[in-house]
Amino acid sequence: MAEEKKEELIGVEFFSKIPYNWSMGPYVGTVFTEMKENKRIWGIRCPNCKKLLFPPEAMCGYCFTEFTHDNWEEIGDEGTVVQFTKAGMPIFDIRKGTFAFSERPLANIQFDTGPYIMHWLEEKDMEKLHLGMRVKAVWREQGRGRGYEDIMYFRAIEEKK
Amino acid sequence: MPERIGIVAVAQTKYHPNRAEVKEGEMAYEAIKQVLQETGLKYVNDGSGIDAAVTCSQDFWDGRTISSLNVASFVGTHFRCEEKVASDGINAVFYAMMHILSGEHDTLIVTTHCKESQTSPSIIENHSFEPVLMRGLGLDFLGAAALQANRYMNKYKITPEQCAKVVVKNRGNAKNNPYAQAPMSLTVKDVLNSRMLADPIHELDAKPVSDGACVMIMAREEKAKKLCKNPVWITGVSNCYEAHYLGDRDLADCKALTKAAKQAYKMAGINNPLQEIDVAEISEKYSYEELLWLEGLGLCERGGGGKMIDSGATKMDGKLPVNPSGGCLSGNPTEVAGMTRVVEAVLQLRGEAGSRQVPDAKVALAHGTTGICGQLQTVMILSNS
Amino acid sequence: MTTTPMKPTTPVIFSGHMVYTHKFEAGRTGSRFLRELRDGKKIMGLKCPNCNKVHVPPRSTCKECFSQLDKWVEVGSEGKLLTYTVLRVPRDAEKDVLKRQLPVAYGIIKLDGADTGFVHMLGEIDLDNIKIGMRVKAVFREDERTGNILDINYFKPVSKSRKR
Amino acid sequence: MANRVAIVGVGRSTQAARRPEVNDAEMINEAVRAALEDAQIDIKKVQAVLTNSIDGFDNFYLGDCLLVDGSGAYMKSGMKLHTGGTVGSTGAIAAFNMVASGMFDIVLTIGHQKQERGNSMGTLCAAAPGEVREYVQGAIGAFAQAAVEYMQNTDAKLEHAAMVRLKADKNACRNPYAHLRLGLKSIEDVAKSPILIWPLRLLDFCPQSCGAAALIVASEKVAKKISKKPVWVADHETVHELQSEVVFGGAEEKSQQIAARHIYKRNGITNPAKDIDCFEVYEPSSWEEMYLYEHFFITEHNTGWKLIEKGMTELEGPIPVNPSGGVLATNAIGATAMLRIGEAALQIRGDAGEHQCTKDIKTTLSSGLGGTNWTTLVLLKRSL
Repeated sequence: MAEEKKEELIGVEFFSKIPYNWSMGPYVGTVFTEMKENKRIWGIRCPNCKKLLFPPEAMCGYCFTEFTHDNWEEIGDEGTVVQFTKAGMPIFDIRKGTFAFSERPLANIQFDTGPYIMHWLEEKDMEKLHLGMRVKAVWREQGRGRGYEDIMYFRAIEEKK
Repeated sequence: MPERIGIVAVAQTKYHPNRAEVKEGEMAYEAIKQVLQETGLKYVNDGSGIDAAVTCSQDFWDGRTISSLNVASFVGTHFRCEEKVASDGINAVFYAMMHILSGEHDTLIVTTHCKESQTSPSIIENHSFEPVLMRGLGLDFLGAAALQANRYMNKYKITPEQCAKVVVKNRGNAKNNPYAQAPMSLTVKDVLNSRMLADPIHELDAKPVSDGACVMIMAREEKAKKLCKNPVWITGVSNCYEAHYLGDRDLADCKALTKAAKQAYKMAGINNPLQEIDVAEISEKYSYEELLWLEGLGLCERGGGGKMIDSGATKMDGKLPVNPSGGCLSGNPTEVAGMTRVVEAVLQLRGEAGSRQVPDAKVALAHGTTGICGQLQTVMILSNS
Repeated sequence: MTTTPMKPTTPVIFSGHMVYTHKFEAGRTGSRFLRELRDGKKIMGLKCPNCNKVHVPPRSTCKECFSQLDKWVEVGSEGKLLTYTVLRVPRDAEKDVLKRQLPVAYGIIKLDGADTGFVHMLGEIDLDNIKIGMRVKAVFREDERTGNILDINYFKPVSKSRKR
Repeated sequence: MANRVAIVGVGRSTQAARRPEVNDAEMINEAVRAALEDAQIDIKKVQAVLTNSIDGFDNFYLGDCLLVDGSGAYMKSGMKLHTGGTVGSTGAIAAFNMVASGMFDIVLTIGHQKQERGNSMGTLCAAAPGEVREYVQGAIGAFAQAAVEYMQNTDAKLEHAAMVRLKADKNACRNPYAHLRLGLKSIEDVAKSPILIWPLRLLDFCPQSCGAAALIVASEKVAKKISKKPVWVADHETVHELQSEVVFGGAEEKSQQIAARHIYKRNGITNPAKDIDCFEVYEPSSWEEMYLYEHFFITEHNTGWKLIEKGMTELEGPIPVNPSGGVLATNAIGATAMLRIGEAALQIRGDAGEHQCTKDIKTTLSSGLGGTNWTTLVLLKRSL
């Protein structure tokens, strides 16, 4: 009925901000410490199925063997861009509860040694980017022990000859 | 029920106020590793090992949208089956039992984990209240439990001393439990002198913030007998929802627990629970709850919770030892509390409860609650014969 | 280089937040209840035609007999206190959501004419001798009511003089 | 399965971008009442109620306890199941298991979600661990990557994705419970939709809806007593997967193929296109539907696009896929995977109304997708 239409419907708003202190544990903790102190990226080579896992866990989820501290292997910080996207619209950032334009393109980068990492690209102009371009991590001067955030972005480097 | 489901291996981590040195998955793996070593089972698809996994965790506690991803690698989910129950851990055991009985798989690993210390329990608990009509009041489980405590204690004249006796008993029992988080030698006066959180609940009347995980392996009867020499059988189980709005319930009563207990007893063939049950592990997040849940479970008459604790019947040498493990009051995380009760019941029935062992226990009761003032009640009867 | 990486000496903690702004729709039933609080300072309930119970706060399904409720009833803004508690220590939920000066008293009130309890705050009350069964009365906010459960500020004791 | 299980009631609430006239409990109640009406039983006969959804979108902790009034679970057994996008099908499979176990005769299972409330993108990104969340922008990037790969491996063009979207909209316009009913006439209409991330257009991606679905599952003896047209649950399969960088597409076999092989082998299905009459698949993007044609072995590798080009999967076609309009038209994520099962059951009973397939449907396969490329499959039959 017409009366129905103008019935005022009410919504109750809540701003919910839940704090978390996630522990990185011994394995990812080691990776974060190394990134902060020595600007190096490590992964774990599963002794059984030979997968190079990054970020590492206490156990290989593919063949269920447990890792020890001598399975570490350096990953290096160079790789090729497998896929990149520049979100045209603002993205909701659940860490802050706000919408924000990502000023840099986000790339899925495969390290030369095999594992992948999602991170920012330095180059903002999409035309200058192409699939398969080679990139290298640009490290923050003083690492803050927050892992991937200790890398500012990945910068294009010349192709391998 | 023609076929029975057996629990063949159990393990739990030492409950701790702040496991800051491990990730959630690695904490769960501490317990998972023990059951894998004990049974020698592997995650294989040929039916000779663990066929699938049932996990139990909450996205709010882990701070991650699909929180079973935290244990995915440790329970062998790659190209295999896994289902997550998002209620208290005891409900994951209940579901895993039905999963096996349905014939889909024969052997399951069932895990639960929760790190309360990494976040704010009060804010998360506030998210369980109906948003339009209750959430704005800023209540959490403590406030709601205090409303229930006052109502229950007022109606049946339960005294704060009687509630304090529960804490003295359970925290004392915890001294015999190497996994317990906070064993304490207390007197009633100590409890009543501890800081008042919300009338009538003192600090020691409430369960502490806790991190931990527990795990078990369950299998069909014929396979369970092959996997271990003393499997523990689940002979009766049921659960039931109460109303959500606190105003809809008589908080001095627990109808849902009474109904769940009746159904579980009927299934297990128990006519007189107080006589036939040798040991009980009850989820008491607050001291008054042990008394109220005893009434709901039919282990004493309505309003007789106070007299029951006074009589000492629930002490280790009493008629029906309750919470030899120290219960939730000596430290269990929210999600894990219910499954810890089942794990402790299994240890009692296998005679592996060490210095907290109830001599020749044959039938045990495990109980778990989910939600505000124990809205979802789960009762499980286990036996070793 | 196969030098082994440095193990963390102290636990590596990555702290962060999950932040949401959510708008929960009260629906037609809930909105009517909130509008009546805001505009008429009235507390409404829904009566179940089948089991004659008046649900306050109102919900559109009777959980006992699952019939749909649409018979609105106004209930009194006075009632009997079924139970209460006084929050003495700061709790994050209270701090974030309610933001009131501690200690805060909560109560469940059986309003005259209602068959279910109504969960709300207590105010203008001697926190140390709140008695179950005492009569209390709703005190509405006078300044800005926005159609929210907090349009009722709190329930205060009804003075002894007016015997019923 | 130990005991036979049948679906005796299917309930759906209307779906829309926003449902401000109902709160969560009332929205669920719509689906529950529809299911009870469909099964011709009273709520008192239901012995257990499963209330399933994703906590992040609801912003409810212990949503099943909160919604007891609407779900009818008061003073009944039940719990909450919770896996990613597959939550609706996991909830249904849990109900099948509870009945097959012999412990329950009638179980009501509900999948619901109100996505009007918060920002779904944030909750989807929160599936990544906390320390990585800055570098995650939802699943859309992964779908775009898979689409690019598909075009490289096959002769599929943007037009083929548009054909998939056109089919979805044609079917959705015949489904009063669908959310997006746009009345698209041609591929050009689809081409007008803006590119989100090349080659994905806005229309190529599933919407965010509010809605609920409910199924009533009964044991054999109860089903035969109360239902004239019980739909039998022949089999179900759940396959999860660890996060891989190439989330969708990619060369080697993933959970979709593995789940399909398992369920086909157990049920003697050698030629899915012939043995299964109708598919209700969970396709978050138009390109994913073409992949699923291949991953569920309806057609050979790299030829999914030919099926849509020849109109084989239309509602009137020989291999109807998503006669309900699918996920491209309706996506209340908690209910979506359960709707695939409910819609398939209605097709078998011939009760799908306007969007009933022309051919006679005796066997259906419903799929669920979620988590890090997890797959659930449910095989339904008119008679076992």
